[in-house]
Amino acid sequence: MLSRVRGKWSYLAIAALLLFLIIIPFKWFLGQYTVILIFIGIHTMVTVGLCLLMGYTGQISLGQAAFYGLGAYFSAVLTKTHGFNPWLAMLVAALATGGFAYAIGFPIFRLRGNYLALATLGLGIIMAVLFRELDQFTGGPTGITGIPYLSIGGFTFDSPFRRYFLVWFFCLAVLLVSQNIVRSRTGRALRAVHGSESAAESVGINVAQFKVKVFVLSAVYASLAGSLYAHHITYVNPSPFGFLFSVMVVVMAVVGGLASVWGAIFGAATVRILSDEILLRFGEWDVIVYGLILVLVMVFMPRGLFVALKEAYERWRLTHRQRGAEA
Amino acid sequence: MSPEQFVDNLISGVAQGSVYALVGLGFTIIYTVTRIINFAQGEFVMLGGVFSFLLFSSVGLPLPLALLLAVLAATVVGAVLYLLAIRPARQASVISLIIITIGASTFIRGVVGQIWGKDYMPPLPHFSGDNQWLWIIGITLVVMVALHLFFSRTMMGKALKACSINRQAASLVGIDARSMAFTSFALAAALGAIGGAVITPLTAPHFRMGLTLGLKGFVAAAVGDFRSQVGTVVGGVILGIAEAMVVVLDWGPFASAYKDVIAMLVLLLVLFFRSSRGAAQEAAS
Amino acid sequence: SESETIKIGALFDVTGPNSPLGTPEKQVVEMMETQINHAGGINGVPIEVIVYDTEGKEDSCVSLATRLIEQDGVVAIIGPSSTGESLAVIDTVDKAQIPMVSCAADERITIPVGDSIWVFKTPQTTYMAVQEIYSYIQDQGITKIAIMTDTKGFGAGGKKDLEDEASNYGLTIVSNQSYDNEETTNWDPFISKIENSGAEAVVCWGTNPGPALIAKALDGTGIPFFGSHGIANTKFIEVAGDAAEGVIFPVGKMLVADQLPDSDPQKAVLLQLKSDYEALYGEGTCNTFAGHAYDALKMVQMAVEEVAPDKETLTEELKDRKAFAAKIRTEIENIEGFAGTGGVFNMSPDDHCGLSKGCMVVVKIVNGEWVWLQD
Amino acid sequence: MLRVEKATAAYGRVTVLREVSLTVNDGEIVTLIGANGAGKTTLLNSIVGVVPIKSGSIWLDDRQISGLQPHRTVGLGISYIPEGRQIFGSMSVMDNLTLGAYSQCSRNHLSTLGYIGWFLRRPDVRSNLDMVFNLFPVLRERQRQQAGSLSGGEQQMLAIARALMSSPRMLLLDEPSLGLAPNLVKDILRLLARLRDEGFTILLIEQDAAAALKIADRGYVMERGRIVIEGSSRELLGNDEVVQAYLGKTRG
Amino acid sequence: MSGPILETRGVTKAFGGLVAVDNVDVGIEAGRVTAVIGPNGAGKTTLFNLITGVYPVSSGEIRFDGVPLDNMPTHKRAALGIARTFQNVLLFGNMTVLENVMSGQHPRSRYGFLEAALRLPKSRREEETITLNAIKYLNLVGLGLYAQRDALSLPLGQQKLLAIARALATEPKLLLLDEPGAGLNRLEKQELGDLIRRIREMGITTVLVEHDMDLVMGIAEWVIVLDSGRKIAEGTASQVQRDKRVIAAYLGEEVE
Ligand SMILES: Nc1ncnc2c1ncn2[C@@H]1O[C@H](COP(=O)(O)OP(=O)(O)OP(=O)(O)O)[C@@H](O)[C@H]1O
Ligand SMILES: Nc1ncnc2c1ncn2[C@@H]1O[C@H](COP(=O)(O)OP(=O)(O)OP(=O)(O)O)[C@@H](O)[C@H]1O
Ligand SMILES: [Mg+2]
Ligand SMILES: [Mg+2]
Repeated sequence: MLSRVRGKWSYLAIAALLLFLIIIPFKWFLGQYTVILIFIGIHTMVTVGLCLLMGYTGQISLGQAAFYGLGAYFSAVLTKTHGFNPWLAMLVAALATGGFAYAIGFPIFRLRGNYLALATLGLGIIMAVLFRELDQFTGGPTGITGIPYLSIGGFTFDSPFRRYFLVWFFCLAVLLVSQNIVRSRTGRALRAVHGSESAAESVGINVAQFKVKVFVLSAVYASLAGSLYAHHITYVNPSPFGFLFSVMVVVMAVVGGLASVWGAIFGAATVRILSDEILLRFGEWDVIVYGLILVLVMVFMPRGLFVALKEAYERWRLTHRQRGAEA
Repeated sequence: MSPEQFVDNLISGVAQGSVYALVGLGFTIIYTVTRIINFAQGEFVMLGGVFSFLLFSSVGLPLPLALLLAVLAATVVGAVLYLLAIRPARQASVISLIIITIGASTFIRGVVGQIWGKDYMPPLPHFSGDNQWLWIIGITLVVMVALHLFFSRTMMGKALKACSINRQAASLVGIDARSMAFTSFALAAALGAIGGAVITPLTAPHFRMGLTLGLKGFVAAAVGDFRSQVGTVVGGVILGIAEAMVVVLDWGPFASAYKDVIAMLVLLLVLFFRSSRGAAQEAAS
Repeated sequence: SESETIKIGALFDVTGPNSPLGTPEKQVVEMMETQINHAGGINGVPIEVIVYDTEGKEDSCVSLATRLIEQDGVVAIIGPSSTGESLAVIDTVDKAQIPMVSCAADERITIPVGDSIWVFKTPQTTYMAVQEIYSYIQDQGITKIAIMTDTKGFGAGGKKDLEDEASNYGLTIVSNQSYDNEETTNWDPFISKIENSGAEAVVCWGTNPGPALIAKALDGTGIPFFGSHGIANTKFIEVAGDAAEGVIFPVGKMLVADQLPDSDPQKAVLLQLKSDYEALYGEGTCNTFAGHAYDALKMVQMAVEEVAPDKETLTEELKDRKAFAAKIRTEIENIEGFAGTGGVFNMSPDDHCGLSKGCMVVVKIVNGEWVWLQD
Repeated sequence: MLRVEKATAAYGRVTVLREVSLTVNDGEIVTLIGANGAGKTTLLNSIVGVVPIKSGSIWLDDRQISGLQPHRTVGLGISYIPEGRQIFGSMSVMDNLTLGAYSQCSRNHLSTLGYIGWFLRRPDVRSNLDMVFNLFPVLRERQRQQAGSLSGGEQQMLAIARALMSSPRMLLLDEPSLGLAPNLVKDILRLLARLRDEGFTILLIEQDAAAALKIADRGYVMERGRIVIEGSSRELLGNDEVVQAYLGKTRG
Repeated sequence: MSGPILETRGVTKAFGGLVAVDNVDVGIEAGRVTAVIGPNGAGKTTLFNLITGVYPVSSGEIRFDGVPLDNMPTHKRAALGIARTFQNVLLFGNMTVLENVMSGQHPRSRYGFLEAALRLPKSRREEETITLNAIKYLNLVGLGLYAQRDALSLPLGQQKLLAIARALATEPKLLLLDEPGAGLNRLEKQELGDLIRRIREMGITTVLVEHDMDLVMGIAEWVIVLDSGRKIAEGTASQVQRDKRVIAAYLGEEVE
């Protein structure tokens, strides 16, 4: 019963969020923020994957940028150099990146100890160098320009307004799929793995396989996000896909809250809006203020914004109801 | 290449690796006591380097004194970081604390850039003659031995270790886990700063220098699974040697631009080897 | 009221990896903003330069560019500081039809112009510098060189041109290495490689601190060090110390402004900028990067003056920002004979950089000063 | 010696201790009996400061100790052997014992930096060590062994020995016999009686209420966070309610 | 009685120099409650770990339902029908009581990633069955009321019951219980005994490790005694209790 009430509540919230998202890019509403929101959508997709991965393997991945970059570069190279249809390129990118994650996932998850951090960090470093050095494919440090836009039939996503809907369609799809997975048998198995690996094994869960599965899923999400990035900016170069991006994704995941896939939106939005809107006021002090805010958020909302907001709402509802009862 | 040159490069690789190891040991110490992977570790390195330069060149202190004060100052920053950012976050999980260290590192880096400028500073003079590498290796050895003695022969060392094994049990034998965490941050800052100070004659101190040195230290510490001091030193030194050798060989795929790729691959191989050997031992025993 | 200022956007990497470039760029435009407004603005209308810090991130750069265009309503953008960021925002300014004058060097920003007619750039293109230094090296009778290039954009561009041009100057590259500027501290392996290669000279392409540290490490081997215009600042001399002595590199004329003959059209501009800038930010701080941003803003200013020669037209133009921006673009494209800090610019529909050979000189560091090596 | 007055404690919104009062006098064994989840462990946790109390007070002699952190209460002479032993598994037996004496050393922080060998030669530490080795000769043999590889019973001995190293006046034990073989349970209970005779004060939680009451002087019965019955061991053993709920039928 | 469901032959496990399980032959009769007792460190838990595949055997063979288990991983053994509880309970702390039991149904459900991601009808149907079954097992151990509580907020005794429910939810043929009675008081142990009898009536073979002799005497039809890794005795409870070696090694003399 409890869950049904909670379910209704969340459907309402989702409907409100959807409506809000739909009207944002219109000039009369928040049109000027369209581009920031496109990036928020793209980053959310990467972050959701990491939320699942960190939430369920209990380890940090410091290499999401590699998968993000693979998606972007696959899309760029296949469309620009080999003339693929962008949608096909995106699919190939996702499959190839997923396959790659699968291939490296098995050895990584066989390592004992906290090696996911190192292995993914190594992966990130290696991929960053390859993006830069394989210049016959990737265009080297200056990258690839003139990547085509995505289009459906005759409709081309050639303005931020249009791309906004494209990106958020993907983003919400990813969120929904993740939510479904979390609530399913698979999600339960993952949480079991997180709770206790030996106990999970004892109830018939193939721990290694499930870890690899989330790892692959997170890679596919990142790859899709990367493809969207490439078709959005129409240019790729190595520097957005470096270590600092991987760290930023970790920050987004934790600031939003690992407890729920919806935390990813909050995390991505917070970090993005901070750096592209709020901190502009601080001029050269922006990074200092950013650091400070990060510390304060984590000190006062250690479980992330999503949980903090939810708790605040519940507290508010409780006092509200009490007051109602008193009256 | 002459054998002599080979040895020279080996030495420089080992020394470079020693610096990574020093930085990595800082990660290890904080991790063992608190389970936090301290992303601000690189900033301690940077503070060690930048303060050494400022105290020596701008303030005009004699070199040894400048180095000593720089390390002390960084240690204080480490302690303050713990008191102001980590300690108040009582409810926070380890991952949230890690994010706090990321925030703190951005903050420290930004402040240094703002106060002392964002451009590169000149390297310090070599500690003596033209053999800074030997100084680095020597200082690292001394630090490592001291650290080993500290952990195996003093009550505080044992108490730090106890906190890492079981925090609650530690508090039940009278160990103040928070003061141990404080100590670990101060100690880690000191180690990082020593790394920064000894490398400063060979590089240009700079507000962003902690990013890469911190990363290398992280890699070294990760080889030791953030627990083992020996593993960390081994990891750091292998990394240093691998980097130097890739450049020296400069052949085919081992071209200098791929330095990081090769170094990472070597380390991952070491890791897989270590891990599978560990698993084999476990299975055999 | 709002339309009473001319808004110009600027995107510089002030706190990211290119902050040594972005900082002087930001400072120079702030200085010019004050100067221009002090003198009554452009035709009586004050200008407002809105500077955003991109932190060197391509994605931030794109959303900040959009912000400049959509929210702040700028008529032109100067910057970004780096090649990657510049290439990343091209699509945005092109679609929005706002002219942009980049401060990054890579030739791909403006070649081919067909990619976007809205994009210009001020720095000299890398191959001009390569040609200058190669012809000097050739004159010294050197035939075998080692090249050391930064792995990032500037160095990688240099590497390509160095490799391509070498044979034209009778040079053989006997050692070809790349290094990571931000992380390399152990230079010994690079140096021993060079020593073993039999190179007679090292040509190093990168920005601080790599070249300075390499020069330092080379000190004592007796192999001469040639640099790029990436080391055209006092920082190089400070960091390299004694090893800076005798270093030779190609550069715009800024560093040797006082040594130029009075007949040089750039001399006055250079001296003026130098004295203004250093009065504000300190002795020896003015460098070529400040110059790139200076040229960019100056071109926008000239174009605005051309479009609207008096206050009334200007007020009128400001009412239709889109059209105004388009006219500014056309006027930038028409700039001819503009003696800036980087050279004499002659823009045209096929050339959005507008510089030609001769805008660079070769200088040598003697007693910590730059000395122009006149042929 | 120990006085708990109307202590209340909660985990989040769930109140677990409700105005619990209890006293332990010098030199006696007091046992705490109660069903699963009655709050026994929580009470001990509150006494040492692991779980802070919300109201009420806790006194050691004339000093209020509620609100102190665990490491401070240990310094005042209380030693706690928690549920599940909590030894330092990857350290040697000797290291575990040494750390047991940490509070003897940490009064002056700098002294914790001294060579550990000197510390172990201090007369008071020496005599404590001799005492625990005499109590548990097997530990003397296993000094160098990793604590985690000891058998369950030996680990329990180590936990008790470690607690004794701090020269405590009072011991709090939470189910020391959990998971031990029957013969070892008997040994441990015998040991506690002996310690009491040597002057220690003991507060004991034990599921095997009958066995615990056999060695205890007094006992308390807890139910759902409250003390419902208290009295001497004899009284409790004779109390029908207690017999029915906690002692059950005794087998011959 | 239908013969042994589980058989070990010469099973040995050594950790370095220490032989934790030494050449043990046991046969577990189907449908019976068997107890394994022995001093601390005798190798009881290790024996369970070998049966469930947590450790590979150093030598010897284990057969389940006539099939040799060899190097089969734990999760496959669970799917075959071997379930267990742990000495240190090991619940999934990040889940509710009900979800803990639901995850026990893992090997008895099929739907996969894709069906879950898109919430296809198959996934919903199976989820329903899983939930109903989980509630059934919760009621069986008497925790139905606590379904929505966080698993770790239960007191130890109930946590142990929950662990049993979770193991039952895998619908095993063989259930291994490691010290289910530890930490329970006498009354609770009696209830536990009743529960084990009910499980037996469901046709599930149960093996338990237990130090409480009263509990063992009450429910075990067969008792196996280990000491230092070796089997030193086996028989009915009363036979074993009179065995001199068992008394010396394990039970100790009565103190009065
Ligand atoms: N960390 C916790 N969070 C929430 N509730 C808890 C927690 N620990 C214990 N509880 C609850 O507090 C109550 C008292 O638990 P406590 O462990 O003190 O009981 P106990 O008498 O020691 O029981 P046992 O015999 O099982 O050891 C129980 O209802 C338990 O569910
Ligand atoms: N992973 C391991 N590595 C080394 N030794 C081990 C390991 N696991 C168990 N042992 C040792 O094997 C022996 C048997 O342990 P086991 O846990 O099987 O005992 P047990 O009979 O279950 O005892 P208890 O009743 O105390 O639970 C012990 O001496 C123990 O120290
Ligand atoms: Mg308890
Ligand atoms: Mg056991």
